[in-house]
Amino acid sequence: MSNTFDVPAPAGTGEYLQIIGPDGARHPCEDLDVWVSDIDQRKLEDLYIDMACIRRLDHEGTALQRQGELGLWAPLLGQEAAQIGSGRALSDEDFIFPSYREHGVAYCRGVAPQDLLRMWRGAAPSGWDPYEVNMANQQIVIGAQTLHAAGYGMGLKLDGSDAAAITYFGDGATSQGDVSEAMVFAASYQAPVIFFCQNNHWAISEPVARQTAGYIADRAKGFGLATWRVDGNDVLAVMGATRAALEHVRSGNGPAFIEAVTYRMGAHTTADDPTRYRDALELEQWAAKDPLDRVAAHLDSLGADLEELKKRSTQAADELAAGLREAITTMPDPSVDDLFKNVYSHEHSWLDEQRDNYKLYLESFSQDAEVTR
Amino acid sequence: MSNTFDVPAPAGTGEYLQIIGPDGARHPCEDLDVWVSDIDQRKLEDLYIDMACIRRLDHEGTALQRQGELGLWAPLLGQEAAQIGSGRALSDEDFIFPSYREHGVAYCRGVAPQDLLRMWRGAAPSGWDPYEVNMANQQIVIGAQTLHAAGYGMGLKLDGSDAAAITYFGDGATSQGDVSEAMVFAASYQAPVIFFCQNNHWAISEPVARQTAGYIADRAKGFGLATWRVDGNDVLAVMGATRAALEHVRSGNGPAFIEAVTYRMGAHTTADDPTRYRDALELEQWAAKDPLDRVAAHLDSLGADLEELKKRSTQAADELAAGLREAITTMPDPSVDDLFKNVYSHEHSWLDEQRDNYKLYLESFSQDAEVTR
Amino acid sequence: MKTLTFSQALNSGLRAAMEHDHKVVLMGEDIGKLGGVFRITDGLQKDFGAHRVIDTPLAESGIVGTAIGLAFRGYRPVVEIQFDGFVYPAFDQIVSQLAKMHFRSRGKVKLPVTIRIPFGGGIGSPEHHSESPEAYFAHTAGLRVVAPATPQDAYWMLQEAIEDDDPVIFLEPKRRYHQRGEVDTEVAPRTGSLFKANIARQGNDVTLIAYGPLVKTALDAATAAEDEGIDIEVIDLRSIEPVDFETLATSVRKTGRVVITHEASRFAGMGAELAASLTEKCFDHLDHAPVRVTGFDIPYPPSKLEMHHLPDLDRILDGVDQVMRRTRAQLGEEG
Amino acid sequence: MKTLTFSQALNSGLRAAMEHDHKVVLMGEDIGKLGGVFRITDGLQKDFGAHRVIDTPLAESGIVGTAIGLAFRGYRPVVEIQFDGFVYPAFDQIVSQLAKMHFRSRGKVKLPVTIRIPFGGGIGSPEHHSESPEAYFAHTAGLRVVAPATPQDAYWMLQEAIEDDDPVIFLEPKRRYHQRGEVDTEVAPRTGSLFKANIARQGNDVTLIAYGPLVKTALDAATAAEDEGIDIEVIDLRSIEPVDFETLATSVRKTGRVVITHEASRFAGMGAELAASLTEKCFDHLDHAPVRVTGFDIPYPPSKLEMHHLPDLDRILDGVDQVMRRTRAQLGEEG
Ligand SMILES: Cc1ncc(C[n+]2csc(CCOP(=O)(O)OP(=O)(O)O)c2C)c(N)n1
Ligand SMILES: Cc1ncc(C[n+]2csc(CCOP(=O)(O)OP(=O)(O)O)c2C)c(N)n1
Ligand SMILES: [Mg+2]
Ligand SMILES: [Mg+2]
Repeated sequence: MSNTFDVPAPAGTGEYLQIIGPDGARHPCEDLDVWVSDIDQRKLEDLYIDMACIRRLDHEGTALQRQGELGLWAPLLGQEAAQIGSGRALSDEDFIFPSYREHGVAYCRGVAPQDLLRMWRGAAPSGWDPYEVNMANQQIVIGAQTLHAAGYGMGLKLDGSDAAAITYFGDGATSQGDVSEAMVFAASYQAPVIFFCQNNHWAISEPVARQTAGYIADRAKGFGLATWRVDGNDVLAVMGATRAALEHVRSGNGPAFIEAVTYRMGAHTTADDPTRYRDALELEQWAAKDPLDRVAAHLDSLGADLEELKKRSTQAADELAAGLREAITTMPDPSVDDLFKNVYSHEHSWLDEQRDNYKLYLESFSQDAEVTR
Repeated sequence: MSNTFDVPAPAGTGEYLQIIGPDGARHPCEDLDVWVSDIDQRKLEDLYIDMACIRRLDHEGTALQRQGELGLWAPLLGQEAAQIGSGRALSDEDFIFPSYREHGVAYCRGVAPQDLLRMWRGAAPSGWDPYEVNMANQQIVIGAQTLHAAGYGMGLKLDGSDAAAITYFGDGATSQGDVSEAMVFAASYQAPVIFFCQNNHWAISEPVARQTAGYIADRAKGFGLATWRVDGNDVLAVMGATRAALEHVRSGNGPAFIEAVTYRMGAHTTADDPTRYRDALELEQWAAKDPLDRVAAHLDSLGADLEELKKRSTQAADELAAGLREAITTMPDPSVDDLFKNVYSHEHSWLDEQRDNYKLYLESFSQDAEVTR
Repeated sequence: MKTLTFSQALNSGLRAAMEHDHKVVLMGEDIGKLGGVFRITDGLQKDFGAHRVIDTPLAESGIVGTAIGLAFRGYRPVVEIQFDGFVYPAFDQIVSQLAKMHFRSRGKVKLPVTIRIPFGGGIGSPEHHSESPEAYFAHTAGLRVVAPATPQDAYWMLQEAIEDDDPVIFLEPKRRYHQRGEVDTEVAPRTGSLFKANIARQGNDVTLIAYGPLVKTALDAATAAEDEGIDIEVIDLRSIEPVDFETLATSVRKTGRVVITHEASRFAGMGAELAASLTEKCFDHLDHAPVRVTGFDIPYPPSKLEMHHLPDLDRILDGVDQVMRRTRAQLGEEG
Repeated sequence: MKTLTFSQALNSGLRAAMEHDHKVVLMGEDIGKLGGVFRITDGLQKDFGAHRVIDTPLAESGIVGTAIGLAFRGYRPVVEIQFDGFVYPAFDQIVSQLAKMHFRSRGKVKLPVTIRIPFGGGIGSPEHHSESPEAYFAHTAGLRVVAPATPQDAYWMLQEAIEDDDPVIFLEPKRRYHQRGEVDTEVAPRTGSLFKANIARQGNDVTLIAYGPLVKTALDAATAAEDEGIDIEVIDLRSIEPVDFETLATSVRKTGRVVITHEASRFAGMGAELAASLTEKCFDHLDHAPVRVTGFDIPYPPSKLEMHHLPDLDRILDGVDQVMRRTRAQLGEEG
């Protein structure tokens, strides 16, 4: 059997910027240290709590799906540092165009629990009001949102705004033409856009090596983008790179690209069975690089009261979890009206007629109760 | 008036590989000399004649359009070295996926005059039999053919063939998602594919700087392709790079990319008026880099009999031109049958009915001659 | 009142829209210095600047996708697709993003993007330059699709499309770009009838429905039929989605006979929807099944054959004969 | 005879096609080790190798475009699009390249590419996972479009689609993947009836036309109607382009009444074409205008609302009542 089209051997994780190593040791990082010099012990503890919270959020998502409360869930387990590090670097005015896995980023934006779960429950096509939290709704079509970010960035530039647009996408997404085109547009107009790629090494069952022969970050350089490749499990490195990139794009230097090298510890979604396609060994290796453990180890080395920290973080996570459960139990089911509403923003003779007819049809069941089938 | 979205200043032509300079002087070129060491004076003269022939071909195309014999023509003026240098480097087994401007490459393949003009005359959707000349028909949708080349290259690899696939496209095309995806696929499968970009500096009215902030060749590097950036007006440099790239891909080292830096001296097509958007000065500068003149000057410096060469080339070009004119005058108009033929390769109940009905309708005019409208 | 060509009317409409609302920006390939390959945006970049008349990289998905982003930011982008056949790379952004964002965001996000597409054949061009893609868009919930047929309509309909808060596919009959007509520039925007059909000619025997480039052909056919004593009502659809079925059905109930014509392929084209819906709405009034006179179910043919593919006066009249249940032979006898 | 699920039947069909012709290669996202998200290609990479069951980068235009290139080289690629809603990025390659290459090359280039698309709703998924895009493809000249409705048909139709020298869009009713049925593996390939409709149930009062996922629903409706004394003929279209109008028209001339059902939106959907064509062909036999029972003209709704959107037994019977010119009230009196 020829192996002509076997996936090339993985290119390896290669060089990336790191501040806190897997063992919790802090390394000097010329490029990024300056960007996180304000993060003292207290602030680092907050970041830890954030990560603990979204890990719990994720856990609840999976549990709710198992209990039949959600139709589907896309776990973020393992990507906490990538999402909190970047999410906490943004200002409120920055506008986010996510994919479907950025629950952690939505958490940073203060998205309400019901709004977070609505789509996953199948109760609505999406959750929150994008303009309330400056974050677009989840995007399922791989890569499509990157162009929206590029366009939004063009608008920011036209407005002379200080804000930035940031878009999240995965390693698999880098193969989509839309993502390349988004880089072309952002570069052509020198728009303030950050392309944030969470390279979690897998696109469902396909390893990143199927998508690219080299490093993803180098792809972006070829499009003329300023590029950072960071340890995506290191919350400080991610935050530093995001702040550096924000400064870069806010200063009118054109778009930036961040490759956060991380790992999808869970299934692709609750509908997926990763044991069919990947090694337990790989999982173990990455478990040793856990984003939370390393911050705890580092805080420990700083003399922090870990026990107290874990208590605080458990409490915060418990509250969050309670909110999610409350949200699910109180979420109203959508009504027939929601079917026809918001397809258009105003009158549409044809659809309005359809809606009226369907309502009459439904009424015919209740009115002529004697007519049963 | 803000200039926010003005096209950034052109990135300049930058560094590229060159063997024969615009003045005809030959420079040592470490990377490419070895690939053209067999090109003696006689062979260089042949290349000159080839270029003269396709310049004449192009001239005839424009003339025939003006005379109403063709509906449209896309001039290649200025791009003779790019097309002859690459076209003459290929072996017969290599398969070509062109855009619409590669008349010179088609000429290298021995495409018959009628087949070359058929599409431009509006007599058929395309010209030649791709399998007779190992060259796909003209492609009008920008960038679409690059994916076909990537797939063909995958097939070559599966077959264990020594042949390569090569695809031609322009600077503007590099913005299309399809072209990026083609590089992704070719790299992922390490397929023997050459991406040949004629950077003629314009996509209709848009300068190359609108498409890319950096060099096109660097874009390809980011996708992991072996890359050559050459003086596209230097027939030897183009031939050398194409041969080097062919060797690279034939050896199983994966895809290659050539950026041939050249210039579109004419209009985009006969329907275009370039004086609306570009400087006469720029044209002059590029006229001084003419691909034919420099070869003539170089041959002169080698002591060639230029007068005899020009006589030979004029004669060859005259013959070609006569063939084209003959082709046009003898080309049959398509028939109603051609409307319905080849939509499908076999029976299609619905379309067959349509065809029959339309024929009956047409017959009704001739039969009931008295019924006129 | 001025006499303008169709293209000039569009150019004036764009200018008026840009003056009226500074959030209106134009995007497309070659629309700046060149003024577009059809010169519809001629002079606008010079007058409004490169930040409002934006030459884009050569990538249609990119154009529509960034237009969506600009609309997210409060802009009102008007996109030019250079030719009909080049809209397909943008299909995903149009169908899965532009059309669905309002629904997806539960009404929070409005995307008032207008996509101008020169459409249809008859200009002697090679492949991909003469397509009629309207059915693809009409079948896509969330889009509105309109096509003007005269310079006057081009002028005000374009402005209304731009002012509409929903995404609008704006189809321009490119072979009529040079057609001249009277344009009253006081007539717009907001005549409020963008989605109303126009009875272009009153008649009692047959309802002939057309839109875009074939409205003129339909009117010519009606004139020709007059000589044969057939009184045709010509309806210019103007809006392809939503269709103004009220106006159509009223006419069909009067005439009892329908002919529908368009350049697009017939199978699963707009003619099918019009025929099916009007049959549903007017079955008991119909003397004959609605007849469709359309392009064939073939790729757009090379220019030397396009006159066969495009419905012309004779083919439309042949359709009229069918609904009148007159054979050509009978016609010979009568005539 | 074996009892197989729909998915197993497809898997067996693919296996048979690959054994029959070594030029058959499969391409798609996650079709290798994972066996596809629906496991249709389960085990095939293991048995045939990574050079014949090719996991692709995540780019649909790339998948279809390279499949075209492979077909140029003599291969017979079978492409899996992971979900219906993800076919649109490939639309340009399908519509402008795949569909037109044979015509463009004047018959020289054949592109025997099969594009498998799990389509339709009813599986409780979020956006883009439940679309019915058949009308887009049916309207595109140069493509053939088919949809099996049973495991048996899945088995042989897939093999015939792969053997066909034209590009075929092969739509798989994903909510029926788990449905079991008898499959005779001797029945294929080349029964020669890929483009023939199947009379799934004979009847005299109403012709009920369905395809893909709704054939089962239509048969259930016919059974229910029997109790009310209505004798429904159910026709499974099998081929959406070309449609086997001969079989349909014969049935309609017999029954005089037509109901058409599909999940796709109604406006400019396949139902329109079927209604319009059958009205043309059978006008004088029709007792009532053809009635369409379809999805609404909305983006596919969230899963908690999808049961409203999808035609079900009751809505189909309501359509039957309409063509029988029976109101629900009358029914009450009669019944
Ligand atoms: C256009 C498109 N094609 C296919 C899919 C199906 N799909 C959903 S997620 C996914 C993998 C995405 O991988 P990646 O971009 O790495 O993101 P991750 O899931 O790892 O966060 C695929 C193929 C899709 N959603 N959209
Ligand atoms: C998808 C698509 N969009 C737009 C066009 C219209 N168009 C034809 S040629 C052209 C410019 C192409 O520029 P480039 O790629 O540099 O090639 P060149 O014409 O310079 O050889 C454009 C925009 C097209 N043919 N296809
Ligand atoms: Mg991933
Ligand atoms: Mg160019």
